[in-house]
Amino acid sequence: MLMQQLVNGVMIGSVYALTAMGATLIYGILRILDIANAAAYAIGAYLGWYIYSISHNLLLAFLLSMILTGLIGVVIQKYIYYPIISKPNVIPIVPLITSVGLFTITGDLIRLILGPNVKEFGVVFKSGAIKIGKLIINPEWIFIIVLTAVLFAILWFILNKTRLGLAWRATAEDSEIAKAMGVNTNISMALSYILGYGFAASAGIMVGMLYNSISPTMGDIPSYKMLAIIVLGGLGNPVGTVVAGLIIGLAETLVSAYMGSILPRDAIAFIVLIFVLLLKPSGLVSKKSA
Amino acid sequence: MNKKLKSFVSLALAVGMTFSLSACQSKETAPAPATGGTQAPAENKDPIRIGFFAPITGAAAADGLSTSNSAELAVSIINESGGINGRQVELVKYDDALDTKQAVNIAQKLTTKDNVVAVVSGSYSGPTRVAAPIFQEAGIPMLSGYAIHPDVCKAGDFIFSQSFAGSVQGKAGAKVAVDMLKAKRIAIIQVDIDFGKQLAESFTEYATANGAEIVSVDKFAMADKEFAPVVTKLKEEVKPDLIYMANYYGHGAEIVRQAKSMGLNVPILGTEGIDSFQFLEIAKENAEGVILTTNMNRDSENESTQAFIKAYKEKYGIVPDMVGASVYDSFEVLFKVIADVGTEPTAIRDAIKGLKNFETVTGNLIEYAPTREAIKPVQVQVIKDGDFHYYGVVEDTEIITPPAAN
Amino acid sequence: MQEMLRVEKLKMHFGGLKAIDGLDLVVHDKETLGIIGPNGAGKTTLFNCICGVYKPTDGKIFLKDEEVQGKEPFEMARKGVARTFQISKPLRDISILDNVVAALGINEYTGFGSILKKSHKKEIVDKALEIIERTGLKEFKDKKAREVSLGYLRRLEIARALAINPLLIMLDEPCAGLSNFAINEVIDLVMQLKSEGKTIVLIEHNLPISMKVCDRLAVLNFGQKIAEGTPKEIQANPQVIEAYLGEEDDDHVNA
Amino acid sequence: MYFTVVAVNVGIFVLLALSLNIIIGYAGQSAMGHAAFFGIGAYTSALMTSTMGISFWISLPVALIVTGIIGAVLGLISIRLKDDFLAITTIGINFVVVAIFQYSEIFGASLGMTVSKPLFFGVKMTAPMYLTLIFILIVLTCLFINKMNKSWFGLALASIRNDEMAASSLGIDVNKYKVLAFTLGTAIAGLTGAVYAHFMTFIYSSDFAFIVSISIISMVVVGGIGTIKGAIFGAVLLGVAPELFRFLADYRMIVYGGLLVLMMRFQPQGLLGDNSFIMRNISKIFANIKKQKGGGQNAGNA
Repeated sequence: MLMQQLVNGVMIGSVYALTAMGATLIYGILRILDIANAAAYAIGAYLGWYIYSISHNLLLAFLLSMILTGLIGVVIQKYIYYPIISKPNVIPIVPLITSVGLFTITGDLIRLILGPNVKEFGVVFKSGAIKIGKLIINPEWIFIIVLTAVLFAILWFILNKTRLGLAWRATAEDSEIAKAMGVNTNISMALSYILGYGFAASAGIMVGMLYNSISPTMGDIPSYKMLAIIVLGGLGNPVGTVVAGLIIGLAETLVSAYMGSILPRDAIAFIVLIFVLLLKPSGLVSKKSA
Repeated sequence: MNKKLKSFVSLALAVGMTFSLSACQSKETAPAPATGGTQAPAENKDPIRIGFFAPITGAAAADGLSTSNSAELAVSIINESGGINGRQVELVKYDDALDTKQAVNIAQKLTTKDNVVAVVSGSYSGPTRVAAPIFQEAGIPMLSGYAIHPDVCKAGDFIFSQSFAGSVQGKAGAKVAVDMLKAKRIAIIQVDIDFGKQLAESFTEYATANGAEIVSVDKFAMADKEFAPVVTKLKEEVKPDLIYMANYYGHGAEIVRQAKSMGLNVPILGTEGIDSFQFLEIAKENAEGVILTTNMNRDSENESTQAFIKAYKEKYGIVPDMVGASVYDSFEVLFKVIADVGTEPTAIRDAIKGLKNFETVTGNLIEYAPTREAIKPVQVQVIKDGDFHYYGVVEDTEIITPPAAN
Repeated sequence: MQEMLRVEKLKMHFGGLKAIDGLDLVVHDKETLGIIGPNGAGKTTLFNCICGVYKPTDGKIFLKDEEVQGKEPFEMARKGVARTFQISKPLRDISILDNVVAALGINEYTGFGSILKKSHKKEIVDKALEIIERTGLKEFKDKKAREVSLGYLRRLEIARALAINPLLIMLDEPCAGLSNFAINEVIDLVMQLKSEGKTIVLIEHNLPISMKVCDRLAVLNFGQKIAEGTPKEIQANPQVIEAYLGEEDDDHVNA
Repeated sequence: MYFTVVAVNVGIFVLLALSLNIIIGYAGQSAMGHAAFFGIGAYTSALMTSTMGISFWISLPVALIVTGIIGAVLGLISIRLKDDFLAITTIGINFVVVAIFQYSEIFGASLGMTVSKPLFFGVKMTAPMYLTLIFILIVLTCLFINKMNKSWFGLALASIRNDEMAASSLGIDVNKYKVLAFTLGTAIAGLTGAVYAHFMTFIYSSDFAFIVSISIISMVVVGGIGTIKGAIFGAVLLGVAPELFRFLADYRMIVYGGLLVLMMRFQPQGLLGDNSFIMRNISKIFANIKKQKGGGQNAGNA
């Protein structure tokens, strides 16, 4: 049973890592705790569902939904976040409240347009569960782990091996200096939102497929659990986010499997977080080792 | 100087707020009659106002929509048929957003400003529970559609529950498990809110008293979606011969899906919480064979049941679920008693208390128990060919009568 | 001459970086000691150790014979060590007057009890106004700190330092980033303090200024003291010229 | 009666906003889990009155003190975390506290707690009495905060908010004052919780969830952080908004969210903050009045 539970934990952890990846990127570059990233997750899931239902092409659903959601991200970044964070003397809570407002609007907009009911996602893997000895692995899980790995690799490559990554890191350090260095910070920020919201969209689709359901409130839990994960991971560090996602996924699974229902799952994530922060106030993986 | 001004302004604001509000209040309450339409002459043609609140926005919006659909449907049907004794019915509908603070405001508005003669709650236990004492104090009857918190009806003799008590359904479920399905080792998975807790407790009580063993209890939060760890544990360690799910359709669908993919092939018994087309839609073929206790028999010969399902489908394009049916029931009860005794709230209350063997869309409402919870047979349904079908019914008096107030 | 401050074998290491490595230093009562040295020599780190911001890795610090290393910054302030910051740290969203009043409250910050004590009593405000007058901030007294220019913020820092009625004033590059005019004004202010018999430690990058203001100079490099003496002696010291003045020239070339 | 009840609800938010303002507005610490302390006060007093049978009036100060102590302890724990780390940790505290309410039988666990209506000289407390009580508490809190602002304590918080290093160079024990600010803010929230529990007569763990903390923070920021009038104005505005927007029915939450975004986009300093649109106009009007008055006097002299 332990092996199966570890597999379960890794799978849940990958979902968390995937979900938090977009928000991590945005935090890493713009220092915004963007709860609205969970709105992108819901929008992405709905767009993916819609595109899939008319085209029956999963790849197209993923790509188109990621691009469209990313573009929504750019618009939000350009017309809402950027003007806010570029004002002098703005306290950090202001963008956070803005993101809460955006999140509220999105959830309700989806509800008004498509109704509050849960919708079936409708992608079913024909292969059924894969059995390795006593281990049972669902095809969706493999898909999720692969997708997480691929997106993580893309992100790592961009951050460390491309000019764009350099521009992002410069923007993260100091956008004024980055500008002086000839970095086009506008484009750099826009791209970070395309990727950040695009990642969230892919996570939304993935989770929609995993549970075969999407609903207007599907972003509620990711909205705060994401925060726990990116902070646990050291704020804005993709490696840390993956590690943190896995830790929380495993902790939740093992606690519910071996200790019974001592605490609700949400609390477990935050207890892990508080515990780690007390030992290591800058998160699991601090910025330097990125 | 500046600081003085600041404190002055703030104080003025606070004072202003209170005074403007209390001023409004005196204006409002003075001319309004104590309760609406009570002393009205027999020829009164004013509409009869019935209050209704549900979580139309927020986390429970799906149930809010379902119940609010039912409420509108009930009112439009009665009005099309000429209203009650020639008077039209007007629905005063509010959204509580699943927030107790808003529910208190709404209850206060319904009782003091809207002049409703009775109220139906289409909301969860929290909002219904805080609203109940306000209606009790105002002397306006409230029927709670499906909120089964034991304290709702304890608010007083104006408060009724249209659903059977949680303990009734839990016991009925246990009877199904032990008698019909011959289960000996039962695992419980429960959502950790009043609904899950009450059902699981009474289920356990009855099942253990009748020879079955509860081999595990797993609780999870309302918003949880991930059941792989629990299903793995049940399959590899606990090995039950039946799973009792005291939870809602989202959870239920994921549990049956996981059970199927992990190869955990034991009977699964659900509750009214999974009585929704949404359960069928998400769980698909994995839902086949799941049995549940609920209030509406889809295969009923009862004319009004079939008529309700048909009318609901025609108007909204979806099939009604358990919460919708319960709220529809509540309105039917109100229409019936108002037609019999008029709109005086105390008379309405007495008439509800005296109601016996009233045919509703969820079957025969035998009567209201002294605890003012509805006594009616518990329907047992099975999911076959992607729909709910008749499996059995629990009618034993000792099971469906809620225990006296404790 | 009496000793005001004595630093003994002070070490401050950050991981592998030895910011200060076995430093001895004495500040006498009523003298003005200049600390000079190239960037990264450990000047500001020394200040931070003395003021309690850093806990030294090793070594001792005495303030008038009392061992004070490892004390908290607020304790050092209450013991009479006032400092200014290289990057000035005004209390931005309150007025210049309130900034100075806040410093005058040094012995009033006792905890919950301080809720009951009014801060802007007449004698306090008068005292603050007197300090503001002395530091040439009178016309800005009601302006918020974020609204005044850097030159005045430096004066504000000195004003706050004075307000805590210090035994020792530690000024960390009070002239950095200022125009020549503003520099002269700040120098005048320091000279005035000096003439009143205050004990001052001054970090100043600009050699002519240190030479003019200080009684003695200590030269740091790589966390160690490489020379100490009167400005004249220092000017003639070949080691200093190599380590410090030479580098300064390089800077100019590079720029 | 409806307005009285709405006013009590709004008043509760006013107290919460005022108390949170001590921590985030005056001391500048991003505490995001205020609802947890609101809940601790509510459950503490509910436990006292409804389980132990102690008078409501005794439970009020006890809730204040107990919550303050818990606030101080949690403040001590999280003191070394800064900014976003502190923010998320306090969010975490909120979740954990709600989980404790949800899982402890002593707090009614998932059934919540039924709270008995308190008596005031033998009479059951009515909504107008609650309104009076809340009003008195608001006035006392305002007077207290006003007193605090004029004291060394207030100056210490202002210093910490602006620059912790500068504050400590002025002899201020930064950590101690941060914990004290936490203690004060959470204690008042606890007191508010005690009133809330008895007014609602039923409390449940999710009444104190993170989303409630977010509403309180929004109130403080929308009104104008760090001012008494801002906290009151924000709480009144956002507190009545759900009722005010009822006519919008289904669009209510969208409008609410939209207002939040627009306000943050165009008035991030809050509606009554420094140099906000409203305050600029108010000060203009005041300036005009002054001028006119001055002019009038001159005319009189002439």
